[in-house]
Order: sequence, then C-alpha cells, then structure tokens
Amino acid sequence: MNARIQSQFGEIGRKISRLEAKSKVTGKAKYTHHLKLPGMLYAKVFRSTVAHGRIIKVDVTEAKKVEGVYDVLISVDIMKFIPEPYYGPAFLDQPILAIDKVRYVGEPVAVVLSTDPHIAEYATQFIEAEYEELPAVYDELEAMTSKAIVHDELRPSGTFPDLKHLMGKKNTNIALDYHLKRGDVEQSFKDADFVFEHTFKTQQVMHTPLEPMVSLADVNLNEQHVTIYSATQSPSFVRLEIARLLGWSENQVRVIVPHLGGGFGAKLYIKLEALVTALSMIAGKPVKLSQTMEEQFYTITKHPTTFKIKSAVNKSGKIIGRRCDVWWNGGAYADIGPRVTQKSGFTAAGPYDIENVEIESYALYTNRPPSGALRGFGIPQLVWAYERQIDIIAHELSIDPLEIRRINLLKNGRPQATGTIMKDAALDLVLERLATRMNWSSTHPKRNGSIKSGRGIAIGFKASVAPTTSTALVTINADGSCILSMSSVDMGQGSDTAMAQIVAEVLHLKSENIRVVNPDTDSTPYDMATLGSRSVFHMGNAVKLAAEDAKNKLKLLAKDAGLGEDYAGPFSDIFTKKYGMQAGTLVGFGAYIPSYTPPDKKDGSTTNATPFWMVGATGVELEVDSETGHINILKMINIVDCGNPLNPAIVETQLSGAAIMQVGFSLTEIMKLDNGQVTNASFSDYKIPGFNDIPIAFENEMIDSYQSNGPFGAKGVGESATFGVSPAIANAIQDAVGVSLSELPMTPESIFKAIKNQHNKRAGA
Amino acid sequence: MKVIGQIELKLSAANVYSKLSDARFFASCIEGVSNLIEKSPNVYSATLETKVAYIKLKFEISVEIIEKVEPSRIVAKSEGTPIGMVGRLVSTSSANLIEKDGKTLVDYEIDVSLTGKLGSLGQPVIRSKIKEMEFQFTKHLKQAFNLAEE
Amino acid sequence: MAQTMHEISFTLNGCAQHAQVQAHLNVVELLNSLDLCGARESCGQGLCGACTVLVDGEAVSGCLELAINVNNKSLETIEGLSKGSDLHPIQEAFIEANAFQCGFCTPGFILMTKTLLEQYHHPTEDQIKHYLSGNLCRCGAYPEIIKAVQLAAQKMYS
Amino acid sequence: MKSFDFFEAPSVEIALDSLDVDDLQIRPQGGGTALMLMMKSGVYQPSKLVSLRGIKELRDIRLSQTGELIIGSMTSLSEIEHSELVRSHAPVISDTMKRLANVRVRNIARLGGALAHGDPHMDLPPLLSALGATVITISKNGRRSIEVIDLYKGYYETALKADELIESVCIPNLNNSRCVYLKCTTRSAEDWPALGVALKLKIINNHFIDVHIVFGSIGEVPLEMKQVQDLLEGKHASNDTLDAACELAYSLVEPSGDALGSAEYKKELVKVYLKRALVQAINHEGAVK
Repeated sequence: MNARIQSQFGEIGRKISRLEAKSKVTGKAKYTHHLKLPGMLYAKVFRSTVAHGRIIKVDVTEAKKVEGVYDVLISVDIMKFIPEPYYGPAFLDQPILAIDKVRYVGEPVAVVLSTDPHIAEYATQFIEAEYEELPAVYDELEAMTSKAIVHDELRPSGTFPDLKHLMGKKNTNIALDYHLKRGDVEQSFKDADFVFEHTFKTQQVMHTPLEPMVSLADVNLNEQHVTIYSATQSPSFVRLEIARLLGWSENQVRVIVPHLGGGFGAKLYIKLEALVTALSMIAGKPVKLSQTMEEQFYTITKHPTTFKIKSAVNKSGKIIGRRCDVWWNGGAYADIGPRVTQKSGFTAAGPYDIENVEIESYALYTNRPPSGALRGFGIPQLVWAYERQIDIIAHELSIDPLEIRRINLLKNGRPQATGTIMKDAALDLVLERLATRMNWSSTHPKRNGSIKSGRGIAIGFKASVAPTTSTALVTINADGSCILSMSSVDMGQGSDTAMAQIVAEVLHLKSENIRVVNPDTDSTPYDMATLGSRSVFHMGNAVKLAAEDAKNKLKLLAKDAGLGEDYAGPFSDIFTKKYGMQAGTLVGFGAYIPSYTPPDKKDGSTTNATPFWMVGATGVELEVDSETGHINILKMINIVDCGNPLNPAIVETQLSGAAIMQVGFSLTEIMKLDNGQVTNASFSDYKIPGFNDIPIAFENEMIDSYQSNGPFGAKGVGESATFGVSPAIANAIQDAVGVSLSELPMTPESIFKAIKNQHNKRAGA
Repeated sequence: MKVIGQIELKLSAANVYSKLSDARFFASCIEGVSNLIEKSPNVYSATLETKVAYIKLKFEISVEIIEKVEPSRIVAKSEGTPIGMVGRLVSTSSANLIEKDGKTLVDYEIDVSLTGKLGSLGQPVIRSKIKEMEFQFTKHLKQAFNLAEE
Repeated sequence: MAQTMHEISFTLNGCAQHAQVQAHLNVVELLNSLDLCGARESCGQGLCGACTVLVDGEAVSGCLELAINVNNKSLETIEGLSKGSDLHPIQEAFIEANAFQCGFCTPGFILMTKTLLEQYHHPTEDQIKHYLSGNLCRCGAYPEIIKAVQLAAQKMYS
Repeated sequence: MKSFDFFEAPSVEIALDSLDVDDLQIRPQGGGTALMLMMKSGVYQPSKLVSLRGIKELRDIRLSQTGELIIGSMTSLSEIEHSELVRSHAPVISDTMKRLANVRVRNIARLGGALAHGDPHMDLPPLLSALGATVITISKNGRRSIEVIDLYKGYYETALKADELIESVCIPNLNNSRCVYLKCTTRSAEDWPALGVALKLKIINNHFIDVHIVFGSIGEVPLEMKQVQDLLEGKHASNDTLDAACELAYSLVEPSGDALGSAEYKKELVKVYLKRALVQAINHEGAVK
C-alpha cells in the first residue's frame, strides 16, 4: 500500500526542517555544557591508575591545601549521605566513587571541588592513592575461565527478572548467559554437504559525542529536593535511580534536559548524575562535572566481541543449521551489557530462514572501561560476522553473493530463530532494491594495475528492545494553540519535530506551531529512555494516543458548550463559548506499551520477541591500493525499511549519520589499551571520520513500506543504516583483492598484511 | 610496552650476577637515578629524574628485587608516580645470564607500563625516552664491566 | 598558582570590549565568561572545530588560542553573524539543506564556510571537503553540509 | 591548566632578555598550537611564556640578492601557503601546506614554532631538509646558521638552546630542481604522516642529478638517504633504476614502529612511496622547481 495516502492533513511525510533549527545555526541553542548556576562548584575527577586492585589508602590532605580548593572527596564521604552508593540499569555494581577496589584504569576514585575548574584539575595531582594490585583480565574469552575475578559477587538490580538468578553468584565474570535452541544443530552439521566455521572479532570503540558527558546537580537539603540538569538520553530513568539511591520519592528529584550535543547511547541510563548529586549534597552548593574528551573514553564504550559462527550448508547454498557463540566484553561494570547480550542474541543467526539454530551469548566482566549501548545495541557486531561468513560461503561454493542471500532470506510469515513469526519486515524488498541500485546483474569492471576495484553487499535486522513504556501529554490552550510534553530526548535525531508532526496530523494543525517541551520530569511524563530507535514507534504511538484523547475531549467540550459534537471550527471558539472568555485548558494523555513474551527459560524461544523489526542493507563499491592497503570507497548505498517515514528529510540525515559513524567503526576507530590504560584517548590518536574518510558518492533510500502497528505506519530508523556497513566494505575488499578479513577495524596496515600473507601462502603453495 | 635486548660481557656469570644484584651498582647504570635508599633487604626507594627536550619528568620510585636465582636470573620490579601529574609507572626488568666459554650473555627484558596522563597523552614521548634510557643503560653497564675487567 | 591578571581590549562582534584574564585562559573560556556559548570546547585539541572563532577575519581554534592573544584584535563569533531574527545566507542554507543534527559543531562549520566563501565564491566539492576537513561532525551530516555550502554560495554570489 | 606568566615581546632583543638558558620552564612561543597541547595535557607546565608573535621583523617573506627565499620565523603557515613568492620559488612548499594540519592551525601556527617543536611526525622538517634549507638562529651570543637536517637531535629534541630563537629560514634557489613531497597517512585521511617522503633532484637528459631524499616520521629525526642518493646520482631515469633505489631504501631503513604504523609496515611504505615520489618527479611538470 502507498504510505503517503495515510496523511490526511499532509503533516505526515512533510520534509519540514527541525523545529529548533534556528537556535542551532545561530549558536543560541543551550546545552548542559553551557549551564552555570550562582555559587556553582566545578568537579574534577581523580582516576585509578591501576586496572585491578584493592585500595589501601587515598590521601587527599595535600590536595585540600591547594589555594582555591573547596573540598576533596572520596567514597567514605559519599557513604555518609548514601550508605549504598551503587548504581546501574542491569546490575547495582557501579560505585559512585571506587570503594575498596578499583576495576579499570580511569575509574573515578576521588573528586576535587573548586569555583575554578583549572584549580580543581591542578589539585588532583596532589592526591595520593595506594593500591594492592590484583591480576587483571582484558580479553572476553580469557574472562570466561580467568582466575582474575572482576566482581567478588554479582548484584543484579532486580529491574530485569531474567537476571535475578545471578544474585550473589561468586567466582565468575559471566554477567549473563543467553541460550537459544531451535531444531537439532548437531544433526544438521552431520547432514550438510559443507560445514563452515569462522571466528570474527570487533574492537572497543567510543561514541565520542562532541558535547562531552556533563551533569549539574543542585541539592536543596532543607526542601529535601534535587534539581539535576543533565545531558542524558533517559531523564525518567535518572529520576528513578537517584530517588532509589537517596531513598526519596520521585517527586523529590527533578531532571531537566537541555539540548544534547549528540548521544549515540553514551548518555543513557545513569552516568555522572549520581556523582554530582552526592557532591552537591555534601557541598551544599550546585556542582557541575564536565568531562573532557579524554575522560569520555573512561566512562562508556562499545562492546568488543568474539563471535564463533558455524554453519551447515547444502550444495545449493541453503543454510540448514547454524551455531553462534558470542562473547561480549562488558568491561568493569555491566551498564546495559546484559540486555545487549540477550536482545542481540535473538538475531545472532542473521535474517535467514534456518531450521536448526543454537545460540550461546555471554556478557563478561573484564578490567576494561565499561561497555554499554552504542547505535545498534550489539547488532553491528553480529552482522559483521554473519554477513562476512555468508560471502565466504558464497565464494567457496561459487554462488553469487546476492543469490545466496535470496536463497536463505527470511520471509514475512516465517518463524525467525526465536520462533517469532516475521511481520512487517521488508527484508526481501530491501535486498532487491539494493541489487537494483547497485546494478548488481551487470558485470563489475575490474581494473588492472596496483589499484583493484570490488563491490560488496550486506543486510542485517534488529528486534526492538521490548517491553518498554512511553507516555505523553498534549495540552490545548484557550487560544487553540498546542503544547506537546514528553520525556523523549531530541539529541539531534529530530524526534521533537517528528512527534510534532504526529500531533499536527491528528489535530489538523501546522507542525511548526506545536510547542514541544524539553524533557523536565516535573512536567513531562514518563518515558523509558531514548534508545534503540524506539522513540518514533513507542513515543510516537503514545503521542498519537494523547493527541486523539485531546481531540475527543475537544469534541465533548464543544458538545458541552452547545456547539455540537460535529463542530469543526477553531478550537478557541470552544473555550470562549464554554468559559465566556479566552480561558481554560484541555489535556490529552497517551500511554503506550507493546505486547511482549519473554524468552522461554529452557530454549530461549518466544512467540513475540519484538513489536517491530528494523531492516538495513548496505552496498559498497571501492578501490584497494594493493601496494599499501589503502581503500577508497567510491560509492555507498544504504537501503532501509523504516516503515512510513514521518519526515523523509530528517530520516535521510539519520541514514547518512548512522552509516558514516559505522564507517568510522569499520575503518579508523579503535581504543588501544596497554596494561589497561587507553593510550589514544583523544582525537589526535583516536580518529573519527572526517570529510575525506567518507564515501565519494553517498546514497540512501527508504523503501516503500508500512508498519501496521506503528504511528501512521512509521517505525524506528536511527540504527538501521549501521547494520550492513562493515561487512559490505569487507566483502567488497574480498571481491577486489581476494583477502578475507575477520577483525575490525580494517586499517590500511591490516589490509596490507592480509594481502601479503595471501601472496606468501600462494608462493608457498 | 616491552624492550628486549642482549649484551655480552667478558666475565663469568657469577661475577656479573654479583654485580647486577648489587642495587647501588645497578642504579648507577641508570641515568637520572638519585638518592637510592635501602628500605629493607631487596627493597629500595629512589628518585628518577629525566627530561625530554624542555619537558622535565620526575618520578618517586620504589624498586624491589622479586626474583634471584644465583647465578642465572634476576628480576626487579619498580613502581613510581610522576611528580606534578596524575599517573603511574610500573616496570619489570628481568635479566637471564648464560655463561659461555668465559663470556656471559645477558638477555634482558624490560616491560614498562604507564597509566594516567602520561599513559593516555604522553605515550610517544615516553616510548622514545625509554628506548634512549635502555641504550644509555647498556652503554653504562658495558663501561662499568669493562672497567671491572682491568 | 600565579594569579596575575592581564587587561585586554578587543572588539567582539563589532563592539569594543575589555576583560581581565589570566594567562592560561583560552578564547572559548573567555567567550563563555561573557555568556557567548556558540564556540564550544569539545576535543580540546583544535581538531574538531567546534570552537571555531574568527580573529581579524581568520578562522582560529578558540580552544588552542590564549585569550590574551586577542588583545587589540577583532573577535567574531557565530552570535555576530545574524542580525536580530534575520539569518545570514549561510545559516539559511544550513537549515534548508538539513546540514546538522545535534547542532553542537554547527557554528564552527558555519564560520569556516564564511571564510571559505570569502576565498572562493563558487567552491568545488573538493575545495569544500579540503577546506572543511579540519572540522568534525559526529552526527555525520557531511553530505548535507556539502550541499549547504553550495547552496550558500548560490545565495550569496549569484 | 596551571597558570603561568605571559610576556609579549616587542622585539627580538627584549625576547632574548626574558629567556634563560638554564630554565626550561620559560619557553618562547610562536603560534603556540603545539605548546598548548603539551600544556593542556599537563605534560608541560611552564612558569612563563614569551610570545614572539608581535615581533614584526620576524614576519616577512623575501628573496635575498643571491636568490634565496628567506622566510621570517613568525610568518604563519597560511601566509606561506598563500604567498605568490613562495609558490614561484618553491611550489612544493605551497602544495605541502594544503595537507598540513588544518586551516585554523595554519592560520595560527608559525614557521619557527613548526620547526622548533621537533615532533618527528611533521611535514616541514623532512621537506625543508631535502630542499637544503637552513635556519638562522639568534641568541645573545649572536647568530648561527644550522642546516634544517641538523636541527633535530631526538623526539622534541633540537639543537636550539633554551635562550636561542629561530630568526628565519633560508631556502636556496631551487633552479630547475624537481621537488616532491608525499605524505602518507594511515589512520584517517587527515592525520600526522605515518611516512613523509621529500625529494629534490634534477633530471638532465634523462639522468638523475643532484639527488636529495629525506624521509620523515620513520625515526625520531628526519632521515637523509645518502646511499640511495648516491645510487641514483647520474643514473638513467629508468624503471630498473627506480626499483633498485627503492629496494636499497627498503633494505636500509629501520623505522621505529609507532601508533601510525608498525616498523614492518613503514618499511613497506618506504619502498612504495619512494617509487611514487620518483615517478612523480619524472612525470609531473608541476614538480619542476
């Protein structure tokens, strides 16, 4: 069906620019980064210099003597106010400041407060910490069996039922193990014509939002109230978590979110908020903690992974069985790692129709900086492996890479590995559009000389994180103007604008005239968080319900005012008629939670794994300089199924943005560690993509589709264009120079080495 | 980061060993080491002062000889904190002595790790410095032993 | 710590301005102290360009330039670009081309574009990429930024 | 950042007065972009900075009577980049500027600072070395002339004394020499060089004459390839000659691995990029002069 038909009043599918565009191009948009409060203190963190150790003593006396220092604090000071200062979304494992033990290099140990941030920073060097070093573990596979145990005892938060059984577990680094069993994999390996087994790895990377993480807390002990200004993607969760830590009720904690200078998952759940709240409580003044770019690398990162994938394949290219073992390197604190492990576990076998599947997915503690969610919630790590292997299989069986995908692709109506029946997932359409746009049927011209050309494709899919709740308020003022209040955070993805378009469409208003209130937990209602491309679907549905509720109440008000139910004139007249003047307010409310069936404890199966599927595919044409390993991406095409795009112009920027970020994770970005120390924690040595690193030609397409349970047929899209990028590039490199890469990033040196090894092998053979 | 090397000395292993296990002698071969104090048998404290161009680096270090196998192996671990900066230096230096017709081959391995500011932002400077210090160390060692020979 | 204050005077977006600064204060910190927040310190190494300001008309990394060095110079920031609610053509072009998402890097890109277009009225795509290669956008709006610069060139010089 | 005293010197003489040969915490500063990074990371905490930016006489580009190009040490890199005089005298310098750091850094960074910084991962030291350039330094003991190649003693280590300033850089007349500088980056397109190859040579009746080859970023100091120069000197500009030269360079260099590439990889790059630089010198007319 043609999605555009859905827009009765033309607000859906309108390419309007972001509501806040003017304040962004004039530099007037306010970010937490800029906030100042009277009497505010700046906090600078003193960080651990050992990867794993018992704290013997932390001596702050010299630092306190530095002129201009207000105070220097360690965990014991905090415990006077918060006896159990541990936080985290999945595990209550992370102390506000290190207690007894440090678990990674860069972990916060002490804090200096001063009205001058330079003095605070200067004073940190006078803090003396003494540690008894313990053996450390950095690798996810070693962590499975290592004698080095990162946490003496596991402490799940209780938020997630499937983690409860881990409570109090000792002598393990495994923070979650998810198992899925479907059919008989071992038998399929016996029956198959071919069995392929490969291991793929991804590296540790960081989100590096250009507005580094920052929070400001202002505690009023007389009123037993705290106001937190924070660059967070999850104000509702921060309120919950701070209230829990302080033993307060939710209405004693107010979380305000100004504009965000990027998030990408880094600013999720709770990061600096607990620390600044504790500091403000102790100091009795507002306290702000602004991280430097360097400090972000010590705060949250993306899981490095090892993925062993074994496939049973028939001559025809049909995959009849697949075993996936995935190890997620979660670093020193679980953050949301266990969720990543399970949710991505659902789809580890890929978007293919495979009868026999077994998946083992492990979240592991190590002595690295913590890993959390980063644009894709683990999916890009998985697609990297399954879309690399399918090309290797195609190559071995001399089947065309497109053809082998066609043979195996999941169709709507067929069960996916979890047993959930696929619905509204346009995998086949996305793949076919990519084939057409890539002109795949035509033979690809090969170049002679040292510059080799190649092309590659890859497709991936993702289940939405479920079940989660969103709520929204739509307020109609007496003059008929409209305010949308919600706690979804617009960190650049354009959700404010898209949501305004939904309200405008329902109430027949102009999107530009809808006032969207920035998240403020005192006035904007609950939203689980802005993550995993959930907002358009979850909050979109809530906003639509709220707008419809307002519309119905207007009808009733009109009837009540004697204008009749079918009154179609301006809203303002209803209020004037009812209240005799421009007076009154009307509020519509909407709450949305999709249905969900948790995975079976035994075989990990579920008939309802997700409310919607995200689908993304990428095609790449590139050149490889076979003498140096440099690559030059001539063309990149990203095709996604995002349902019916509410605002195609904004979706377009989301697609470029996601793909370009993944280009960085594919080619240039890697956190280098030496004995636990990140040795390249700055842009001079950690390279994110710039103008000359992106593909020369760059194309995006949203296929014509419709998500039946989404608002006006829409669904999330923030991550979809990341899925296929890394394997498409690697597959194109294999096509160009015949080397098969299994580790990210694909640096010129790693490509060069692969080419050289291949020559040597050939020479040897 | 690891530094691995080998030097040949025209002395018996026993002779080389006795000298190497003498902390004062050992320290005298490292440039910039001053006020070495014996805290307890095999444990010493000292100050290491060095410079890279116009950048001065000063460490308070403690050295412990953690393994002694006469006359074939010595392992020393030193830990230090830079003065004026948050950070930590840990190095483990091991020397294996093999005697061959009157000469002694010393296989040494120095594993240095740096954390804190120096580790995150000062890596290249320090790397180059450590290579230089190694060069100086072996030079001094050879000189010292050549003197000892006469 | 040395607390010596230095008196500096400069023009800020056309207006005469005086300030007392310590030697270590950088230009971004100076501007923030004057409640101008368009220039932002992000990478802190002059590599991302979020801190871009114009000193005597030349683009400069505000996070690597000491405030004391703008003494007797003219300092221009994003706040000086638009007059009231009228946007500068480059600002309009960035909006029309959707050339940003979070907007944190945007003022830097716009000021760089201003100096680029002063040098080349109709830059080629390569000239744009080369000139702006010292600015980073983590949201990855690069393809849209190229369109925005070309659009701005049209608005201003044709 | 720890605070410090700041002094803007109006003249070279006064600048020299405020420096101290024995005090490393007092540091002269040109654009200061590199020094600021050191200070922000806390690696360097000066007691006093002496800014040389205001010294007019150090900020000019001119030709000497003998046809040498003289560039004052406080000339900004972008002034050099856009100078017609530089382009006509040594286009290779103008071209190199285009990929050196970024526009903002070039607007602030000064030639003197770029040379005195002494980080081996830079473009100008190997290039100016290959061109046979010299720096004129000044201190209370008078002036010195130091060949750029001899300026570098180690990582950040230069032959300059703490009380000595670079006054100017002198680039000899390059009459009919073909000059090439190739920069190889390995992490992202915009990066410090993992390898820099600088060439200056003449080709007369298809024979290499007066060959100068200097590599940057493979050791702590720029590396002049004397043996390779000798091998090429007077030889016919043929493919075999080039291959022989590249093989020799490959066998001679012992790069130190760093964050930009392993020693082995840099060795390979040397072979490839030297060849490309030589081919460019032969083909590319733009490389003439």
